[in-house]
Amino acid sequence: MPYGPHTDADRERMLATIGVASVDALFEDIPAAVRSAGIRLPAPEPELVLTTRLSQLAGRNRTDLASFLGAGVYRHHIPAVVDAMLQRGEWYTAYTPYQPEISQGTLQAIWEYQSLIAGLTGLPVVSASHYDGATSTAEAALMTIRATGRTRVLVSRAIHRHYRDVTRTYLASGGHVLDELPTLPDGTTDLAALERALADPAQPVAGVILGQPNAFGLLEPMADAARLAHAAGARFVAVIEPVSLAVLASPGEIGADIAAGEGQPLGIPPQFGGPYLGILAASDDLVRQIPGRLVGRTRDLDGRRAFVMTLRAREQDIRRDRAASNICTNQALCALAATVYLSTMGPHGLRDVAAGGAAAARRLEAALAAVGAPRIHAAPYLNEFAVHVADAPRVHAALLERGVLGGLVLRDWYPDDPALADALLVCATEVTTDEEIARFAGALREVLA
Amino acid sequence: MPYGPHTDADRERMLATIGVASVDALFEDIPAAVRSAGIRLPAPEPELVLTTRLSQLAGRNRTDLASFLGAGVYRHHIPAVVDAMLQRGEWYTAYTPYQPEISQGTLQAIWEYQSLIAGLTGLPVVSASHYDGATSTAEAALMTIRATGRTRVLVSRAIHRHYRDVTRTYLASGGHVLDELPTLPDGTTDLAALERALADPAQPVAGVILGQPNAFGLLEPMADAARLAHAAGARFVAVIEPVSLAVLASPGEIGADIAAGEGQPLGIPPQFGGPYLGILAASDDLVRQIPGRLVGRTRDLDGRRAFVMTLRAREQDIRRDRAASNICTNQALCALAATVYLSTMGPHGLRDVAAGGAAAARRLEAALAAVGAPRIHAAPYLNEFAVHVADAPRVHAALLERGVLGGLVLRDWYPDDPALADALLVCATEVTTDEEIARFAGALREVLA
Amino acid sequence: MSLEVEQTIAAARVLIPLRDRGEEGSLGARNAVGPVLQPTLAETSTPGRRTDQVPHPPADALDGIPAAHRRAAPPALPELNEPGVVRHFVALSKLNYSVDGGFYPLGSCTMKHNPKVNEWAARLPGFAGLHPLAPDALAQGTLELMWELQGMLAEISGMDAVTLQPAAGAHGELTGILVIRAYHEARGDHDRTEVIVPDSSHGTNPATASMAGYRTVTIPSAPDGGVDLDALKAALSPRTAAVMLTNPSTLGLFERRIVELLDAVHAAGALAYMDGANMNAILGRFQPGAAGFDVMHYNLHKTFSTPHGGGGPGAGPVAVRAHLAPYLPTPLVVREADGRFRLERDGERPGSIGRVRAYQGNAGVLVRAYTYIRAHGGSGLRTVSDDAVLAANYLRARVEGAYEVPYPGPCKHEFVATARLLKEATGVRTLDVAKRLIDHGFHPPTIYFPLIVEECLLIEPTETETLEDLDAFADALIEVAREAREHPELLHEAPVTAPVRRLDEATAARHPELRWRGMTGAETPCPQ
Amino acid sequence: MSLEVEQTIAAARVLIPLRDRGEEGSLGARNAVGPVLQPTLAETSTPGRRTDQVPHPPADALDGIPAAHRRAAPPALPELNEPGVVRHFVALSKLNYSVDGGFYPLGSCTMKHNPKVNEWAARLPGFAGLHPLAPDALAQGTLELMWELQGMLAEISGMDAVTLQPAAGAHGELTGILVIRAYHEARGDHDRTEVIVPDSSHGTNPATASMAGYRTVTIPSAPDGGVDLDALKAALSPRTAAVMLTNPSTLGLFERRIVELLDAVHAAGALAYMDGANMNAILGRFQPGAAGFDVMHYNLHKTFSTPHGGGGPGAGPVAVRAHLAPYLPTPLVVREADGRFRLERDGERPGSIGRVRAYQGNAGVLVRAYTYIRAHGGSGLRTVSDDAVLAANYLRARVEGAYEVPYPGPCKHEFVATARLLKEATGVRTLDVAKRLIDHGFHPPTIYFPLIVEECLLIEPTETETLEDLDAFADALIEVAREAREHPELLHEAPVTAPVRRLDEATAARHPELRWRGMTGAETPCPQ
Ligand SMILES: Cc1ncc(COP(=O)(O)O)c(C=O)c1O
Ligand SMILES: Cc1ncc(COP(=O)(O)O)c(C=O)c1O
Repeated sequence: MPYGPHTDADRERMLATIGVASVDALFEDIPAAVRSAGIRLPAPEPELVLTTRLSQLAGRNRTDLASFLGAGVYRHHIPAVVDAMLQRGEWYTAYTPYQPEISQGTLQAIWEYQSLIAGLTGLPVVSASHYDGATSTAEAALMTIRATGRTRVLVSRAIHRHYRDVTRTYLASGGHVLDELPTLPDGTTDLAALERALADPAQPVAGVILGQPNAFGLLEPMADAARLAHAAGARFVAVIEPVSLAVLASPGEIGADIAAGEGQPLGIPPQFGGPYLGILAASDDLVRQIPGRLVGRTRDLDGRRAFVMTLRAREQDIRRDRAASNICTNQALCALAATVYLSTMGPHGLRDVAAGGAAAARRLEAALAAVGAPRIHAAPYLNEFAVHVADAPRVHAALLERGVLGGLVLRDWYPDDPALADALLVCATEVTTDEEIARFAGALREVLA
Repeated sequence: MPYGPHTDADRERMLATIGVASVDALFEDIPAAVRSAGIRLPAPEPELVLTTRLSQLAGRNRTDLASFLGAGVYRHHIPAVVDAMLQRGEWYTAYTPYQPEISQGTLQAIWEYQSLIAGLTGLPVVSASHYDGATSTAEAALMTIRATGRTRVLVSRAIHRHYRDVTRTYLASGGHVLDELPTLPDGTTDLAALERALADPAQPVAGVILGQPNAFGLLEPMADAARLAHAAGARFVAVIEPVSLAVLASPGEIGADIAAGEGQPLGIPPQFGGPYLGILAASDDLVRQIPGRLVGRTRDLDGRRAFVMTLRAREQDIRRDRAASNICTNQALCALAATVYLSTMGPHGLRDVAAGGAAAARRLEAALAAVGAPRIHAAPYLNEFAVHVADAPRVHAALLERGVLGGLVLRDWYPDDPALADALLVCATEVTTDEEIARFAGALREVLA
Repeated sequence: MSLEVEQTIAAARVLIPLRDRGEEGSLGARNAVGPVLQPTLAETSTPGRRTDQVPHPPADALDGIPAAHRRAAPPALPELNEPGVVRHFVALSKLNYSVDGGFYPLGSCTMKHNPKVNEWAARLPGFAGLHPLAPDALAQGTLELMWELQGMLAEISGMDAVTLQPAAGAHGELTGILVIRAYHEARGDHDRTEVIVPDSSHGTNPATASMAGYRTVTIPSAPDGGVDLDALKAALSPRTAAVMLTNPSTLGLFERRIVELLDAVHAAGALAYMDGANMNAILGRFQPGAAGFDVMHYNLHKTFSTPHGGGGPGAGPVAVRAHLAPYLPTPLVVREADGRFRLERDGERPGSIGRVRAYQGNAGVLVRAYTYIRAHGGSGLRTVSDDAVLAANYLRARVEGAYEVPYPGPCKHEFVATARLLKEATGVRTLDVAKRLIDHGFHPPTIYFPLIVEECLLIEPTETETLEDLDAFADALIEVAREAREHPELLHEAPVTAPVRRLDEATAARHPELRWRGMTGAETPCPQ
Repeated sequence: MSLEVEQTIAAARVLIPLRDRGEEGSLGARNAVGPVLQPTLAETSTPGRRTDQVPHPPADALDGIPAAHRRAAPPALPELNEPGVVRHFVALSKLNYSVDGGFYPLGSCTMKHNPKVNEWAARLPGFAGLHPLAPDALAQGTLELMWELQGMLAEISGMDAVTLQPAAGAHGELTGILVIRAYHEARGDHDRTEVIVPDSSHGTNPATASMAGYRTVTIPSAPDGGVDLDALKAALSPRTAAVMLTNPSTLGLFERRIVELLDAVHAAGALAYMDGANMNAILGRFQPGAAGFDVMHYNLHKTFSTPHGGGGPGAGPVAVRAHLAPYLPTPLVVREADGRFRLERDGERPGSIGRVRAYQGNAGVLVRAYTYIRAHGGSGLRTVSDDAVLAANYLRARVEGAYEVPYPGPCKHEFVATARLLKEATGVRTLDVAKRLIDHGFHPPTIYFPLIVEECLLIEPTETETLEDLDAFADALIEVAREAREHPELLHEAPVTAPVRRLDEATAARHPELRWRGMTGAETPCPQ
């Protein structure tokens, strides 16, 4: 037993106190017919063997390419202080703060997280975290349904493919409808189509979901979309990328009711898909609709300021089948990472990250255009954009061989959109170097030649 | 300023309180003639730039070879728990425990270290740590001089080259004499020569220093040597390798007065030379001769058990020019690493490490002998030994090209010993794999062909 | 320590309140090494403080962004330098109880030791740095690990296929129930609109059923704590899509009539879902798939020691028998004939319920669980459960006199005790017992859960606590019962040694203060 | 908090002593999240407990070792499993004050913030995994870093050559003095047997001189805290090998007559050694080499933020002017014409004093210092000193009324205050003031050092403390002076809020208990 403390003597003493002869006796409540004789797994490994195995597995991944892949998950500088704080056992080996008297660390940290995300999004009610950006988007859609009593949600096609898929999965199970809004040739959502969809009296719309930046990295006319949604009695959901909020108009400013998004860029490594951080924020009037934990400020018997989980009647352990969501375990440690990250960067540091990415992306755009891969869309972008290359999948594969991960082949996400049949979605961030951009451009010139 | 908190406003407030107009005014005590205009260093780097630079530098080191190099520093499995504990700021950002009321963590940890090293060495008085094995050996030599009032120390030539050099440096400065003892053809120290040296009435000997295992990995007749030393009124110093003490007779058992040695194998990475851990342990009668900090157990005013630095009158801050040593800062954090390591391994785990290394070394011996590199010495060894290969420096270089670090070219340490002109000192530990041994043997066969 | 000394201490403390920029005097006392309440980040912020992390971009970096898209003022984030950040989060961490700090017998949560090698493994740059959309060729290490983990979790459950996607237990439940729905739909069985859930089930079970669009039918427990089989049979109907069973139950009891129960469920055409959050009790002793369950989820953050992180993240893989495999979410990890690994491609398994999250799972958590399973092997995992059950039964035997233990033994990994009689005798409630345990140095057990047992404590010791700690906890629990009789005020006042005393939760809920309101934007413009 | 509540707390605590296997009842009170005294490892040990780390070797692994060389019984080491290890060391850590936890104004120690990126850097596998005898070709990364660091430290000091070998300040001193000895010897100047040291110097200075075989000649300080130049001149003679000067001194004062002083030293044929442990005061403001010092050492664990580690490790590089370079210990790092880096080879610099330690230095510490210097650049380092000096003068101005500040300003990075008058007035000593500061939440300053100032406090705030923290500390110091007058018993009793109260140091020294005596060998034989 690698971690258990019990010696045979310990076990004997326990059995004697219990008054049974063997551990087997404690399993006699399992009917003999279904008792297992044991499981067939590889032999136990002492730590030395295990660490060798894991180093080898990790070494089989290739993370040394010049990467321009974003598509919802972004390479960023993570200050060393973030992991230094997270590695304290007081954080990661604690449970949900059900006993507030001995959990003020976690409780205040969540409250700080709520405050920081409120500061970023301009929306006052922030949940303690959701699984990821896709599920928080789906939960946002469900919120609009609960808030309006309507069952149809509109989502822009220029939203991350997975977010649309997951929202569809979540909505379909409750019998709700998710309709997609087309995009214009400039890559932004077709607001005329939105207006038409909202106008259908037979199918009143609960919520409208647009991304900022959208899935092509482009800036959407969010305020206009929000106005249209509100005029039709629908709620407006902004799917955001949190670093961009250092410089872009906040969901609060553009009039969104809800902001959802992926918090991974805030100090969390890519790690092949998670754990990440589902951000969910809403306006005050939705405080009882928001799913997930909320921490509030209060005082103790002696008047000391303290924090506690609150408005718990929305949650599954109290409300059971009438809960706002079934969420229980969330992504608290990732929220902590984001909290440490944001307090380290501050408003100006975060702006440097966003602006640094924008500057690098402009250099990337110029370099790719110069070798024959022009930008596809006309709308303004922040740090991610699509370029045209003939036979994109082949080009992408050929770039890999040259040590360049040339973004996302957009055909994979939009198989039926001819405008995107030969497009690569590429991104740059503050960590993208000029040398990497030159490598990309050089490799692309070769491949396209 | 990367880490300073002061804004210009803060500085203004401080200057106003002090009552000076500028920071420059605070430096007017430096005569103008010798005031510096500033220093020419590279520009400050934000953390992103810095981490990139450091990753590149670290990447320029090559640590991926199959390595059989030991010679005083050994590759071992370091349990993950060791660094997990060390990374707590409470340990590494604390100072020397001068205020015991708020330093019981460090104090008890040092006391535990003293207890564990006492358990390993069989010697009851253990200093809180020295710089490394070489300096603790030198301090041991000085202890024998202080304890006996004599000034001549004998050291076996089969001691780590650097340890002899450092001991010579330390002794020479005080005008003391260090003489070397020759070795026999079997690789162990010549005890007859020792007996002769001890018998010289003109030059009474303060201390005798032998290594176990010695610099060739061989086992010395320690008990006999200790008996000879004591018979001549000299003190006996055993230079030990701590992992080996899981299975080898302890310094206490063989009758040593002092044990010195390098604690690096106890959970400390090689890191190109340090920080390491100088172990120094002694018998009870030497308690006032031992240099460095000592922690003792006591009670507080309320009778709680507590720990405190003690017998401080030996130390430089109290005793000034009559101190036992000038040591102040030591290697406390490395001692903590050793303490966590030893409590994780326990007596049986440590034995597995020692025995695992011995087993691997025997396989290595057989594999090398089979390709024409037989062992040189006849004495028994634990996990390190010398093999004969013609033109050792060339062979060593050729092995490097084949991804094998074939130990130490002994000619570098013993340039004037013809018996060692064509010898490689190679070691194996519990982390040495059969695949690595096969790689070494295969490469050697090629090189020798 | 004498009482006088303690009074001196008290007096001394009263003299040294903590100074807090924001709300003067409200943070309690100063202390050099103990836990101290902290001002918030906002209160700690000073305009102009920072530690440079990234280069300043050129001044024209944002010229391409039209003004209409720009935010009016920098976001309301605090300004600190690194030392300020470190002090804040180190100080906050000291206010937390944790497994690294002590025994954490929180029932239903399996607060076992979190091995340090797991943390090391998850941080290996090859694992941590891998983009989730990286082409398969770049991801062979993680894919192999995931593929192996799918297989190991299938073996442990006795099931045939596993998805690693769900991010937590509840997420796994939703996934499993959607798979069940897809199964019925695919068979043209459209009228199944109900999910049956025992009243002892975890709250996520009924919440999941609702979320998936089902009506929840709750059935009572039998006096022995098991499912009331007659009630179950009565509730089963052609409308039943599934029965969700937590097994061992939240009472810590294995469902003894499991064979009969599964037969009844299947006879009704429904599927049997096992909430496997409590697998720590039965590893190598019971394989749900082999026994007849159709689908189950794991809580890797319980059974397989991935840390709870103060509330998450976790991972909730779902295992199914072969007939449900077509419906699992996409993508699974598959192994090619040539030994290479890849993610399923879009549309490759057309029956799939689709995605339940972005990308393919909380891979960082999966690395930890894989490491844990590999460290144990099959024999080790069985010992885990043996020791967990042994510890629970031992504690149960030790506290049985002092508290009522309503269900007959043996229990599995946890057991329910109740302070009902104590309350009748002394007015002391379970809440008071729990708070007083804090003064005795322990994290309290789960309380008032499951809801069906009055004044209950759900106690789960796990297999990684020493006999000394089990005894110390049992002693404390017994001592608290004695205190309840002799000094009930101690329990009403408790905790008195924690950083804060009991909280005003009512005001918190009535006037929610969910964020710092003082900051509206950074106080200084961003330097160009 | 009312006094009654505190008394309830006190009463409650008295009821819950910690149970300790070894020495019943002697560890104080239990507490769930605060610091709690711990049993020792030996007391925690249970025969048979372990967490497997390495494979069990074959049974015949040790057959080659003759019985005479084997130990009789397994060593007396404790047996714990990993959770036991974690709990022990986490709990112990909570008993420590640290820079990560708070203000640490320990004079002469420069307890500044330890940047987290330094820790990250030192742990990079390429750095941490490198064998110290690896051929140069395998070590180019660390060699380049060391070579650059040699250059940067030469520039900062205004010297010409640097050795990175010494493991600490005192080790650097020994190295520097041996270099001086070698210089005199090489010139045939054999009669220099004395080293002159001011009475305000750090204890390592005279101890070093002795260790190097010199006689120490102590000279007094002038009333202004500087060296008494007349006394120095009187002490200088043809027997003087060197003058060791801590500058700024341990009083926090820059040696104003430095030019005259250096002239006098050199005129006597002696060399001038600067103890550079206090360089944090003068970076970019004073370059000792340019000013005429011949040799100096750095304390990287002070000036360049490598952490103190509870007492070490550190690094004490030595910088010298060109005439001393031939004598530096070997090996230095050199750069070849082709840009490659290597260690000096044996005998390459025949005048070298030889080795002062094994291998080439505490490279792990050097990585951290390099990272720190690179983060700051030249301008940043100058700001470090500016802010450190500013903070010290600010604190000095703030506490000047409450305590006597014996030397006129400005001070450099630290200053001396004394409680002499307070003692006369109230009987309260500096020790009591220090202990009472603990109750106010602070680590005390260095006390009773330097030895030449009665009842002194040596206060060094460093540049990384916020103005709020400086103020809080000043307030506390002033408040303690007030308490000394109004409630002297509070100071005599202090600390009362620390994990332990004042210790019986006399008994500790009279009957040294330096180790656990209960264990004589492992209690179980090693399994084969
Ligand atoms: C029995 C049971 N089922 C389901 C869950 C839900 O798991 P999670 O919190 O991971 O969503 C839990 C955990 O709280 C549980 O104890
Ligand atoms: C002025 C001065 N010189 C020398 C030293 C000795 O340095 P170290 O402790 O690194 O040996 C110190 C540190 O304590 C010091 O403050």
